[in-house]
Amino acid sequence: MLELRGVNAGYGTFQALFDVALDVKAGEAVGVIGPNGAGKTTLMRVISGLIRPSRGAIKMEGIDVVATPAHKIVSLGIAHVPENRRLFPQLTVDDNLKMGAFMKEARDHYAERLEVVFDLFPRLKERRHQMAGTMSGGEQQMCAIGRALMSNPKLLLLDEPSAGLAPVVVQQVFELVKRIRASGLTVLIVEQNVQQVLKVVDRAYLIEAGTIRASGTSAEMLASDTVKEAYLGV
Amino acid sequence: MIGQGRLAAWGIGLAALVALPFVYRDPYHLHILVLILIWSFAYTSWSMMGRFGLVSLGHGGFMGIGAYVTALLWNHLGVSPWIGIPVSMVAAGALALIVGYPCFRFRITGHYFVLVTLALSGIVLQVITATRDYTGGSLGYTPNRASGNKLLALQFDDKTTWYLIALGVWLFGIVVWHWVDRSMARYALEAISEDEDAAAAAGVDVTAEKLKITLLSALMTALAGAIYCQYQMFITPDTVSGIAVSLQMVFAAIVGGLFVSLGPTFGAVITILLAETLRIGFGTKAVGWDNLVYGVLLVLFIIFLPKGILGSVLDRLKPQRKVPRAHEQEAVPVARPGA
Amino acid sequence: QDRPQDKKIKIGVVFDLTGPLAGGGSELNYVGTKIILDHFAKTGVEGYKIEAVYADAQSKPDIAINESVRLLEQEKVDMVLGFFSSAQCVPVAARVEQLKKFMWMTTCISSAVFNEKGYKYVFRPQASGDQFGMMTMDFIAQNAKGKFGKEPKDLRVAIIHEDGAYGVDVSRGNEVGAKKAGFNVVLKEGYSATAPDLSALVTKLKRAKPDVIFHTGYNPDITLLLRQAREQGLKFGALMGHGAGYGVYEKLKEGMGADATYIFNTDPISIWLANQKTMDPKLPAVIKMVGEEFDKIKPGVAIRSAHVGIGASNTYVFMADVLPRAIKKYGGVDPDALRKAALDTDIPEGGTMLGFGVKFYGEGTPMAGQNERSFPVVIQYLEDKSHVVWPKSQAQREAVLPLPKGTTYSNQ
Amino acid sequence: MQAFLDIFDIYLLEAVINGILLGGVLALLALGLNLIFGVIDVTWICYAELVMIGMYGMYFMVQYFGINYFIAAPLTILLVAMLGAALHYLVIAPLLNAPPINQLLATGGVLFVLQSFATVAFGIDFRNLGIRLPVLAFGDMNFSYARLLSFLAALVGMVAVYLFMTRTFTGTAIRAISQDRQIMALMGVDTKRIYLITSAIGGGLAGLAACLLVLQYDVHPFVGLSFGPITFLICVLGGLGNFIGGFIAAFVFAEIISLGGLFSDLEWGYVLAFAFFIVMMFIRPAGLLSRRR
Amino acid sequence: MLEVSGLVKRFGGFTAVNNVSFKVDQGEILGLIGPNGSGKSTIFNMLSGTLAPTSGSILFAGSEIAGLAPHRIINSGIGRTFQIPRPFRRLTIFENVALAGFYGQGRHSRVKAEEAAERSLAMVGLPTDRHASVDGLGAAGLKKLELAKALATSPKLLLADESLGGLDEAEMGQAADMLRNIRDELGITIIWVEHIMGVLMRVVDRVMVLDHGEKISEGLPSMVAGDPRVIEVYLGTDAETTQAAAAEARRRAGGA
Ligand SMILES: Nc1ncnc2c1ncn2[C@@H]1O[C@H](COP(=O)(O)OP(=O)(O)OP(=O)(O)O)[C@@H](O)[C@H]1O
Ligand SMILES: Nc1ncnc2c1ncn2[C@@H]1O[C@H](COP(=O)(O)OP(=O)(O)OP(=O)(O)O)[C@@H](O)[C@H]1O
Ligand SMILES: [Mg+2]
Ligand SMILES: [Mg+2]
Repeated sequence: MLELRGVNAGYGTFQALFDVALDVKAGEAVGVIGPNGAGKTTLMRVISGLIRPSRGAIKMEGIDVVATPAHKIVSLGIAHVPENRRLFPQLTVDDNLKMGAFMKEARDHYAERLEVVFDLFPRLKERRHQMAGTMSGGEQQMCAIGRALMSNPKLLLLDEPSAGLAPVVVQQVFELVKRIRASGLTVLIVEQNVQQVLKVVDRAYLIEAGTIRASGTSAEMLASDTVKEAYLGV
Repeated sequence: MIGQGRLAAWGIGLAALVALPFVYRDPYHLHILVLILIWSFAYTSWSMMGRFGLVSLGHGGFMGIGAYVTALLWNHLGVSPWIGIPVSMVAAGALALIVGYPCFRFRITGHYFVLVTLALSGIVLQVITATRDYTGGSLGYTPNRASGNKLLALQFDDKTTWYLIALGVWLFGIVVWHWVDRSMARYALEAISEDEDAAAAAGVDVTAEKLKITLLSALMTALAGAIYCQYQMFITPDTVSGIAVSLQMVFAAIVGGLFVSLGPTFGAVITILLAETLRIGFGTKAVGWDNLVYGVLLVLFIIFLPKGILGSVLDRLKPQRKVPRAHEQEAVPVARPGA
Repeated sequence: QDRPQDKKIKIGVVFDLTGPLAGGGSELNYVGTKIILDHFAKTGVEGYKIEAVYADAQSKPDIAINESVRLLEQEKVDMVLGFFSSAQCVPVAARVEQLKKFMWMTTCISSAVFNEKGYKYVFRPQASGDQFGMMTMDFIAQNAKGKFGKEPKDLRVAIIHEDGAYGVDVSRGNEVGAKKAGFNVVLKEGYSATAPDLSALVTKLKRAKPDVIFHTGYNPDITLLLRQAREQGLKFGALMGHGAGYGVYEKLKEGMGADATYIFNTDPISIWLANQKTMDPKLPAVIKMVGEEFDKIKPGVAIRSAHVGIGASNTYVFMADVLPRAIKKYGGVDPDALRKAALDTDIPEGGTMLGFGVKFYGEGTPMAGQNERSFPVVIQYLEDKSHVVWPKSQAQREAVLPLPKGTTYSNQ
Repeated sequence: MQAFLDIFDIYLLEAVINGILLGGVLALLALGLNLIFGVIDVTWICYAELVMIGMYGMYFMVQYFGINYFIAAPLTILLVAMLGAALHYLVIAPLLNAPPINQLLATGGVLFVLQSFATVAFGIDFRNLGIRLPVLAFGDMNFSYARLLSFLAALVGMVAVYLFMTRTFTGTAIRAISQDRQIMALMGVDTKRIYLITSAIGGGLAGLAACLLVLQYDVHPFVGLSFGPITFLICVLGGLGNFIGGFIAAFVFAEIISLGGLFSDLEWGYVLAFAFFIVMMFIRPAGLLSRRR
Repeated sequence: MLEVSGLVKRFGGFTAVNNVSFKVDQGEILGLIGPNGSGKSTIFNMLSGTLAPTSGSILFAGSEIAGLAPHRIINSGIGRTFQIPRPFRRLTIFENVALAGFYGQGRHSRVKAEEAAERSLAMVGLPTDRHASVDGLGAAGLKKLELAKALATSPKLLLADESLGGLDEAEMGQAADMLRNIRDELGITIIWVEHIMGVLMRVVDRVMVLDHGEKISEGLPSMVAGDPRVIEVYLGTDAETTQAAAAEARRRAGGA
């Protein structure tokens, strides 16, 4: 479904990704792990078009993502839940969700999608008129994921969805990831919470200093010495 | 720390400035120089707080108070400007505190602060106009010519004297700028301008620090107004108070560069010379074109040299340093006015 | 350093060509002045070439000061001439006097310019503002009984004015005149000419129910006031304007249409209306020339504003009378020669294009530098023409007073 | 005492109603600015100058080319809308990442440019449309149609903009854009387009204001100065981006100016209005309609 | 040293903190946990003066500080970090901390401030170089800077809000050790908000649990970790690992 080849990207003169190659197949859940500043977020941004690769190819279901204008990438079926949620703090929950359904294809199904999201997160329904910025971290994370789901995506990019959340909520988030992928959605997830994430994904990539250092199934990764020593600090 | 070289450069520059009127006596050019120095001082005073994100459009008000209070005291009560100027500064300072305290206490920042201060200078302008029986209204006001002691009246016919006075006042402004720049208060104010809560959590008394710099800035601006009045011997509400004057200060300070000590001075030089040359250049042949060009140049300066002319030039000279942009910060703060 | 063969006088001319005052009449003054200066530049005066340097004061006093200083000190002009706004004349005159340079004001009618200042080098052939104010009051006083059928003490008058030097001065004259005539002053108020809304003032006028409104203003405040007056249904018996904005009939007509008819205006007489019989025989030709030149510059203007003539006539007096005398009798164009020549001026009543004479108050008098023989006239706009109705000596027709029944503002 | 009671006459009522009508004018002016300044958080200090250009547009179309007022009006709105879009494209877009004060200054430069452009192109004369609408009279009180028209236009405009902003996707995007521009693309929003749309609407509203103002005021290059600052204060007093608040604030302001002017010199009305603004900022910083904390 | 009673905070109609009372003893590390939105940060905000309580009393070192201006509270000996780091980007790392040292200690001495800055930076393991820019810091570095700023104010009580969020596991371990060192070496009392139970339980002496703004449990880590209500609203299936961590911590403490 998603295919990255030889992707280089960075900020100004600073290069954050070096020749990254990565595949996500339809229906899969794939994790990306790695230490702070490794370039995980940059990877997500490159896929969703927030920053443009300086070199390399990105294809979504055969369509060239690099050639697609940033705001059209959502229409390809890619939804990105950014790091730190990035809600519109002074819009209500409702309006944030509405923004998620901005693109033409999604507007027609706005009401249905809202149902789906409220089913998934009843808390959002309770707080639908609250300003998103005044909600607690967990509530905001729900809202951010809900917003992404509003566009009825095929591929969901999650950047550290569990950061700063209470343990039960973290479990819920991972439960959710499971449910989301059970519903046929493909998921690419960046996490610091390695133990947990490896429980929900099929495969994972280890990224360090902007390059893919290792990849494999969850079991392989858990067993891998590279992962243990470079990342788990064990 | 000022290095040896910088110190020497300052010394030579200053000596040259002091010597200037004794070798170069063209009165019109001296007149323009005096104006540049007085306005430079006013702009520097503004930038004192402007550089910390406290964008005030109320300084027209402070300047107006400095000028009018001094002149009114002299004309109506015969109080010498030597006393009148401090009194006018105190008046401007008091006004700054009266408006500033609630502003800072209730966390009025950003656009809100800009507009509250804009209203303030609007008020000063309208009050001067409305009390026309005393202030001459929009007609303007002339301090009475001294019949006796010129020094006591702070009135001099000699341009050189005025040049030296203006130079001294300007230098005083630059020294104060440096003094603030090197003080701990600068850290506090920089911190406040970025994040008031975090600054308070570091122990900074946000309200007090902001008040102090506002007070200082207002006092100096009032002084600039009074000096301007004494030099021109004529003031109107529009030239020393009101929104237009405030905007003029903001313009010049930013065009020159807010974050370097000579930036506002540079701004004054550029804007005044530009306006003069354009006006004289176009003359009466192409009426209105001077302001057209002036406006276009301002827009271009701000778009292409956002740190001000001097600021940008100095930046080029210095080694590159990564400039953080607010929007790159990951956290999106919830900006609730007064929350 | 001037060698004798290229003797010349350099004149700095300052008017407002941009900003609010430009449209208020300053630009028209400039046009009139320039026509005369260009005229003399062709021939020169007594062997002196005439060179004029023009500057735009942009309707701002500080720019007027700057430009005057620049002209005198940088361009080295021998004198400055012109100036429309009293707010500029007050500070500039002080500067010029301080520099001991010569200044000839064509307009700037506020008496504040001279009052007790004891200037030596500053002269103004123009009538002063309080004279304007007293003139209109006098006119109404003489007609109160006849036209309004009221005793002066029963006549309700309102005095409103823009609060610049000009309006304040005229209104002061109004007040003195009203007191003298014994009128009942029901409202006196100033306002800023740039006020965006005057409906509160109109309401106050409605409450005061004046028979006659004495108004001094520029533009657009006049049209704004009168439009809001119409919209709010203000009624009165007569409207007395005092120069400036009221002198530009084109604008009144554009803003008010037919309602501009019957308005009175006090100004120096328009040079095209002045009684040519008493004038110097050379003048009618000059008046004609100014008219032709003006039509070239501004084609298609129905009533040539008095402002043009003010600039032209007052400049002409200097060029044709003062300057030749300075050169011949006092040997040059330095400030002292010009000053002595100016003090010698003695043009009898009716001797200028504006119908008045010229003789300056001498040193030691409170209004030193002011022309003691100048006076304005009251005109009325009728059928798109202006007609002098006062003083009797200049009157061309009987005034229509009060406003006829059925007109918009009529209180009949 | 009697003098005091004399104040409460029909003229006071007239002043009150005139205040309401002036409020209509101010509300109309504030409407577009509230969209630009209040919602997308972009400072157009030259907003009133756009209105001025629109007034000239009306003047020339109606007086010079003899176009019917009702045909000229939509053309003017279109013209100023395009001007707004151009302003965004040329001046604001390069400064979107700069501190807001730079936007203020750059548009301040544009203010100079527009003023002197008008001086150069149209001259310094005061121009008047010469359309004299009838007057509505109730006994001793009179009201102008021109002002009633502004009032209605402001009301209709306010409701329309409010509905647009809250009910449509584009409206929601406009409200979102100032809060986090970077991630708008993730929502499938083309930020450039939203900015252009908003600027055009803001400009169009300025054009609408111009069409109605030109019925009441002479146009000259400096006409913007009489309205600019007060319009900004109204937006803030009503609460930035709060259209209903802005509408009400315009009336509050207008009443203060109108009544203040009735009791004393006109300037005191403004002094009062400004002072009221400052005090309200302390009491209710988030706008008149905000709930107390 | 800290005694909070009946603390309430309402935002409009919503009660974020409802009648919470607790005590903290000198030299203790108190863990403050609870679901998202349960009011932990809000309590911190009230303790540090960033928000004024709607009602209730906060006695710190014997004097009432509820509702005081934040700088007065900081000066009286409370330091805090923010959940999301809030560095001053226009200042260098050193200046960030020196600022806190200057104003935070209430004595306003530049020399003392710079000493404090060096000490604090060394303590958290950041460079004491005076020209290093904040921009060079990653997520972990920013958390450390938060801590250094708080330490430079010479607090007696430190409020640490989610010092671990966004750190990888190795860094979390270091951070936890650091907090313990701060208490052990400087004798600073700490209240610590954290969601990563495995780390928190190893360090704290006592835990307080909030839910919907109310205190639902308080006590020793092992006890709280076994509280069914806490498990229900907060720990979920993490309860076992949490209990294990708590038990392990107790064993180590007992052994020491
Ligand atoms: N906006 C930016 N401008 C410049 N450099 C950046 C920017 N964002 C990230 N970087 C740099 O790019 C590199 C990779 O950052 P990225 O955010 O992708 O890391 P990450 O793996 O997501 O880390 P974390 O786990 O902390 O979120 C880092 O060195 C970071 O400093
Ligand atoms: N300024 C505010 N206005 C309205 N509600 C607020 C405000 N600040 C916080 N809240 C609400 O108060 C509740 C408590 O928030 P708080 O930030 O204290 O939670 P927390 O326990 O720190 O959560 P987390 O673990 O996610 O950081 C939340 O529901 C939040 O929405
Ligand atoms: Mg990341
Ligand atoms: Mg929190």
